[in-house]
Amino acid sequence: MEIFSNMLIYFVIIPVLTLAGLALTKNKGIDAIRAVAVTGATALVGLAVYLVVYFLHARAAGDTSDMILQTSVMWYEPLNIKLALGVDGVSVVMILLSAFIVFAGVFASWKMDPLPKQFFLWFFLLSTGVFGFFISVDLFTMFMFYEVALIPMYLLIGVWGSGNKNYSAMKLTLMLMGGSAFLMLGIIGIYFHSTSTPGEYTMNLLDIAKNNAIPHNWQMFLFPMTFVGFGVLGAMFPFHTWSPDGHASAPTAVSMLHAGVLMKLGGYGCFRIAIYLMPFAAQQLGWIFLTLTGISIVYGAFSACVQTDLKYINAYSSVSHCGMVLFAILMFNSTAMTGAVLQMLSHGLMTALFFALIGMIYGRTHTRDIREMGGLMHIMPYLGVGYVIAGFASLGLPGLSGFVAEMTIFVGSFEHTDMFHRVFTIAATTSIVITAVYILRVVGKLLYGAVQDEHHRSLTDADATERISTATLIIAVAIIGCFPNFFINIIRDSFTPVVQALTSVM
Amino acid sequence: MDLNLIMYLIPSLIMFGCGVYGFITRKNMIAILISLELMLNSVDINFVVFNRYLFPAQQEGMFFTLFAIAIAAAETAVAIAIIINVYRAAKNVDINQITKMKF
Amino acid sequence: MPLSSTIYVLAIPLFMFLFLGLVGVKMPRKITGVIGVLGMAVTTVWAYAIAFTYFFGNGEGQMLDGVRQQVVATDWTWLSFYADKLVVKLGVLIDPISAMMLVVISTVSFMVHLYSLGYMSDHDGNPEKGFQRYYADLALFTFSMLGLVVSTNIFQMFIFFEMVGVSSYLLIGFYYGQQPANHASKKAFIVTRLADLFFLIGILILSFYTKTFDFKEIMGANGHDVCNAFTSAQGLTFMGCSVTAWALTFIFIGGAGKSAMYPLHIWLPDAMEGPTPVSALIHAATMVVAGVFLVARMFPLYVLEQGAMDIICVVGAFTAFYAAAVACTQSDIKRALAFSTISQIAFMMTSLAVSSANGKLLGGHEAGLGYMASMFHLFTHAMFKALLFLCAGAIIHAVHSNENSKMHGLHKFMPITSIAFLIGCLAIAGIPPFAGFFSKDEILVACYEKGIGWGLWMSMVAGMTAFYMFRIYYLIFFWKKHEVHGEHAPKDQPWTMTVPLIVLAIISCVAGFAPFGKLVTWDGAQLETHMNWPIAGASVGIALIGIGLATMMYWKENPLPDKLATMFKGLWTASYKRFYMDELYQFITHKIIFQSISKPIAWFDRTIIDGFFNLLGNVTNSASFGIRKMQSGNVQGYVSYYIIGAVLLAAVTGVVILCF
Amino acid sequence: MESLGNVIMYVIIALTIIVFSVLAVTTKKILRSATYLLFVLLATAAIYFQMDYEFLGATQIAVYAGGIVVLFVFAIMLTHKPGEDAAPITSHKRTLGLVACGAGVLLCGAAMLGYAKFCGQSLPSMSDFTIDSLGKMLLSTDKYGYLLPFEAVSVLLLACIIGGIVIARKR
Repeated sequence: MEIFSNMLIYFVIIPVLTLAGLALTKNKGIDAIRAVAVTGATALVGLAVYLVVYFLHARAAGDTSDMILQTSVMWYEPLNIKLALGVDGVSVVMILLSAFIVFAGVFASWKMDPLPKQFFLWFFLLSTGVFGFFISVDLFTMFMFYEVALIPMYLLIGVWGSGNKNYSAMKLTLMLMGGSAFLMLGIIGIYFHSTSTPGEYTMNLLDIAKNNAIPHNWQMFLFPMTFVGFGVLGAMFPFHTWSPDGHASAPTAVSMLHAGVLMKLGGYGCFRIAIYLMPFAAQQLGWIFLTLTGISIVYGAFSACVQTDLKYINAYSSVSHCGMVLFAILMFNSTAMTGAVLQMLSHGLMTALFFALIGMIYGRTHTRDIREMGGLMHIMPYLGVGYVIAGFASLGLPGLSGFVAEMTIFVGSFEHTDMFHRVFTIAATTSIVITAVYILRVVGKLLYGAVQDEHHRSLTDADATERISTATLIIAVAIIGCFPNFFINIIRDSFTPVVQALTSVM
Repeated sequence: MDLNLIMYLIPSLIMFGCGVYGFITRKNMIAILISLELMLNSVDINFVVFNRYLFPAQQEGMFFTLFAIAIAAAETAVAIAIIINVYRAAKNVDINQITKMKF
Repeated sequence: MPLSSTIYVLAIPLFMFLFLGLVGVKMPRKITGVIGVLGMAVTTVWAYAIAFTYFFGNGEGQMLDGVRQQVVATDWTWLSFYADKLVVKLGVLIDPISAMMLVVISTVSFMVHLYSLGYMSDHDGNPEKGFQRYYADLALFTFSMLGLVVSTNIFQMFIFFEMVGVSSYLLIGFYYGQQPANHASKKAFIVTRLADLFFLIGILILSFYTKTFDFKEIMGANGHDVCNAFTSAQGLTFMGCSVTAWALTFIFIGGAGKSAMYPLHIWLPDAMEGPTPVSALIHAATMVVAGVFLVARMFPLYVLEQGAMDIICVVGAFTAFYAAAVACTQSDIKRALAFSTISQIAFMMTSLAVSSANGKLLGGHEAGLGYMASMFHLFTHAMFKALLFLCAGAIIHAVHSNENSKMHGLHKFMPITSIAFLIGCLAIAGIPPFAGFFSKDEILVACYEKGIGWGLWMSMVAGMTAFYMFRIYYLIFFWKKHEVHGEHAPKDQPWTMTVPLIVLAIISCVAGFAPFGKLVTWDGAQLETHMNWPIAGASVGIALIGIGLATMMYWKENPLPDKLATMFKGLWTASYKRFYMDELYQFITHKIIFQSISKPIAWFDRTIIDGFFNLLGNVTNSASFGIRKMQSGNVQGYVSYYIIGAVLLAAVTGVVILCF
Repeated sequence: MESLGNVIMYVIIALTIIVFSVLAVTTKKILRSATYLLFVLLATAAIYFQMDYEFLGATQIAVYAGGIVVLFVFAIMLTHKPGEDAAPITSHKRTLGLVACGAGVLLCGAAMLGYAKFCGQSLPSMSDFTIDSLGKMLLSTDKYGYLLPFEAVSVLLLACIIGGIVIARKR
C-alpha cells in the first residue's frame, strides 16, 4: 500500500496500535497499562521530532512545495473523498506540540483511578483524532478526525471528572457539537463550490485553494460558518463558556490535552480552512471577528481577575490567550500569523503545565479554591516554583515562550497598514498588564504568605513521574522562549500561500 | 338525475369520518374494531366505485376489494381472538384499563 | 581585553543564576554564597577591564577625530519578525554610558554580594533559609541589568526591562511568607508592568515608522544622524500630536515606571520590604536608573521632539519636589531613603530634559551639559545611595527595626556605620568635595541654562535634600540616648558588611573628581566643563542652610519638630501619608478595576452569556419533555395526531398547489 | 339519465350508510353498535350490486355481514354483560376525535367537490364481466391474473385459523 510508505500515517497508526495494546492488557494490570501508554507516547514524541528534522532537511534540500509528504488515496469514489495527507511548517510544529503534551499527559495521569485502562483508551482515541486532524489536507478526513477528537471528551470528563462533571461534559460536548454543525454546513458548501467545472468536486483543500472557485457571495455565507465552527473550539467570545466549566471538571490530563491541543484545532482550522479557502470573505468580514477576538482577549483577562477557583482562572486565561491566536490570524500578515502559531505552541505547553500543576496541587489539598490555600511554596517548593514559571510564561517573561509569541503577534499586528487594526492591537496589548495582575494575584495567594491550612503542612512535594511531566513542559517552554528563530523559520514560509491569497483579493 | 361518482364517494367519506371518530373516542376494544371495519369498508367502496366509473374495462379495483374483504375477515378473526384472550387475563376490554404490558 | 569579550560579563552572572538556582539548592548555604561572591568578583574585574579598554585603550574604531565611537561588540539575531527588517538582536553595544553603567552595576552588585554574606544570616552568623535562592536571584538581576545597559536595540532593552522587573519582583518578595513583602512585590511588578505596556506601545509606534529596532539604524552612529524615516514621521500627526511625540512619550512612561517618576513611583517605597542589600542594589543604584538610561540612550530622538522633552522636564521637576517633601516626614528610614532616591532620580531626568529647547541642544560650546550631568549624577548617586542603604541595612540588622523611633543615639555603638552614613549624607547634600557636589552642580548649571525658574526650583529641592538627609542622620545617630533592649547592644557589623561600607564611602569621597566631561557625553565628543562658581557657591549655601535647619531641629531631643508638626498638621499628615497617592491607587485598583470592571464582567459571563446557553439547553429540554407526553403508547392518540398531521400536510400542499 | 328506481335505491343506500355509520360510533350499547355495523355493511353490499358486481356483493354479505358481524356478536356476548353501557367518552377525546374527523371530512369533501365537475358522467356500461371470467382471472397467471395474491390470501387465512386457535386456546 502506497499510503504506508508515508510516515505521516504512522501518527494515526501509533495511537491506534496503542489502543490495541491497551485493549489487550488486563483491567488490573496497571503496570502493563502504564508501559503501553508510555511506549505509545514516547514513540509519538520520537516520530514528531523525526518529522521536524525531516521537514527541515527537506526544506534545506530545496523542497519549496506548500506541503511536503503528500499522499492521496481514494477513499470514497462517488464523492471524491480521499485520504489526503501532507504537512507544512505549521502542522509540523502543531504535531510536535501534540506529541509533547500527550507525553506529559500520560505522566500526569500516572495514578489515574478508577478504570485506568479505559481512561487511557479514550485518551489515545482523542490523540488519534488530534494527530489525524493535523496530518490531513482533505476536508472530509479533517472533519472526521475532528469529531473523533471531540467525542472522547464527553466520556473523559463525564466519567473521570470532578465537581459538576455531568453538566460540564454535556455543555462542552453540546457547544462543540453545535460548532461542528456550523462547520459541516461550511464544509459541504465549500465542497459544492470547490471547482468551476461541475461534477469534479473535491475535498482536497489544496486543490480547492488552487481552483479558487468559491463565488464571493457564497464566501460571505460560508466564511462565518467555518470561522464560527472553529471559533467555538478556539474559545472565541461569546462562544467560550464551555471552556471554564469544562476545564474545571476535566481530569488533569484531559485539561492538558484539551487546552493544550484541542483548542489549537480551532485556530489551526480557522486559518487553514476558513481564511485560506475564502480570502475574499475573510477580508470583508474579518473586522467582525477581529472585534470579537479583541473582546475575548481583554474580557477573558478581566474575568480571570476575580475567579477563586484555580482552574477557572486558568480557563479564562485560556480564553484570553486563545483569543490572541485568532486575533493574530485575522491580521492577515505572515508575522502576526507566525505569532499566532507560536502563541498556540506557547499556550499549549504553558496551559498544559498549569493544569498539570493544578492537578497535582488539587490531588494533595483536595481544594482548588485559592482562598483556602496559602503559603504552599513552603510546603511544596518544586510545584511552587513550577507554578511561578508557568505564571511567568503566561504573563510574558522574556526567555519563556509567552513573550516571544505575544511580541510577534503585537509587532506583526501593528504592521497592519489600517489604522483600525493598529488601534485594536494597542487595545489588545493591555492584556499583558491584566495578565500580570491575575497571575500575581494567584501566585501571591496560593504560594506566598503564611500557610493557611495547618493540615497542608504534612503534604509532600512532587514525586518522580510528576517531575518528569512538569520538567518536560518547562524545558519545552524555555526552549521556545530562548530560541524562537528556530521555530519561526519552520513556520513562517507556510503562510506565504495564505497571505498571497489574501492580498490577491484586496 | 345522474348518479355520478361523487354521489357514491360522499357516503363513503362520511363513513370513513365516522370510523375515525369512533376509533379515536371509543374505549371499548370491540367498538374500536367496529370503527376500523367502517373505515375499511369505506375504502372498499371507493375502490369499487372508482373502478366502475373510471376504468369499466378493467377489474383491479374489484379484485382489490375482494382481497381486502378476505384480509379484513382474517384480521378481525385474529383481533377478536386477542381481545377474548385479553379479556380472559384482565376481565376487561377497556383500553384505558389494560396497561399491564405498557412500558 | 577585547571588547567582544563583554559577552562574558553577561554570561558569568547568567551562569551563576542557573548554577545556584539548579545545583546550588543542594549545596551547603555558605558555599553557595561564597561561589556567588567569587563569580561576581570575576564579573566586576572583567567589567572594569572592559571599561578601561573602552575609555583609555585605542582599539580599532574606538576613537575617530577625537570622538569616542559606539562599538557593537556582538550582535546575534534572536528573533526575526520579518525576514529582512524588524529583527530583534541580542547584542552588546559599548559606548560611554554603557561602559559607565557596567562599572556602576558591577561595583554595587559586588559590594552587595559581599555585604549579603553577613546581612543574610542570623545572630550566630549562619545563612538564612533561601540563601541560595537569594544569590541566584541577585545573579539574575545583575545579568538582566547588564544586558539592559549594553542593548543594541530598543527591543533588547524592552526584554531586559522585563527581566529586571521580574528579578526585582523575586527579590522584593524574598520573604514571601510575609504578607507585606508579598503585596509589595506584586505591586512593584504590576506598576512597572503597566509602564512597560506604554514602553511596548511606544516601541510599536516607533518601529512601525522607522522599520527597525536598532539604535544605530535609528539614530546613526553616535546619535548624529537620525534616520529619515523618523524625521519624516514627525510630520504625521495623531490626535493633534506628531506620532513620534506619542512614541517617545510612551517610551518615557516606560522608563518612568522603572525610575519611579510621579505618579508611577508608588511601588518604590513599598519595595523596601525586600532585604536591605536588595534595596541598595536594585531600588537605589541600578534598576531605578534604567528609565534615566533609556531616555539617555534615545537622547538624540528626544532632542528632536521638544514636546516629549517638556513632559519629561515637568514630570521630573515635580517628582523631585514631591519626593523630597514626602521624605521630610517619613519615620521609616528605608522609606525616607526611598523617597530620597525618587527625588534624586528625578534630578537626573530633569537634567536630561533641560538640555534642549526648540529641538536644539542648549549651551553653546557646552551643548549636552545636562546629559553629561545626568550621567554623572547617576554614577555618583549610585555609589552614595548604595552606601546609605547598606548603612541602613547595618543599622536595621543591629536593632531589628526600620523605625527611627527604635534607633536614636546609635553613634556611640556603631561609629564606623555612623561615619559612613555621614559621608553619604554629605555627598547627597552636595557639600564639596564629596561626589554629589560636582554632579549636582552640573545639573543646576544645566537647569539655569534652560531658565531661571527651573534653576531656582531645583535649587530649592537640593536644599530640601540636605535637610531631610540630615534629619534622618540625626534621628538615627543622635537625638537622645539609645535605650538598649534585650541582651545585645547594637554594634558594628562583621567585616563582610563593613568592608563594602568603607569602599563605597571612599568612592563617594573621590568620585566627584572623575573627568566625566571627557569620558561620557551624548555624542562621544569631549566636553570641557568649567566650575560655575556663583551657582556652585549658592547651592552649597542652600545645602548648608538645610543642614543647619536639620541640626537645629533634630540634633538634640527637643519639642520643636512636634510643635511644627502640630502647627502644620494637615500638611504634615499629608506628607506623612505621601499625599494619599497609595490610597488613590488602592481606590483605582480595588474599587474601579476589581469591583467595577472585573466583577461585572465575571457576572456578565456567568449570568448573561452562560445563561443564554443554559437557556438554550433548558428550552430544548423542556420542549422535549413537552413532546414526550405525546408519545404515550395510546394508539388513539397516535391516530388523531396522524390524521391531523395528514390533513395539515394535505391542506398545505393544496394551498401551495392552488397558489402557484 | 338514470332510472328513478336506481335513484331511489341510491338515496336509501346513502341514507342508511350515513345514519347507521354515525349511530354505530355514537351508541352506548356495544351490541347495538354491532347491529348498526351490520346495516352499514349490507348497504355497502347494495352499492356493489348497483355497480353490477354481483359476486362482490355476495361476498360482502357472506363474509362481512354473515361472518365478521357474527364474530363480533360472539365476542361481545363473551366479554360483556347484557345491557351494559359503554363508559362515557371524555370531552378531551371527543374534541380530538371531532377535530380529526371533521377536519379530514371537510378537507376531503372540499377537494372532492372541487373536482365534482370532472365526474359528471353517469355509470358507464361494462363489457361482459361474468363469474366465469372472474374465476379464470383469479386462477390465471397471465396479465390480469391473480393467482399469486389468491394463494397468498389463502395462506394468510390458514395462518389466521391457526393463529386464532393458538391465541384463544385455553392454557
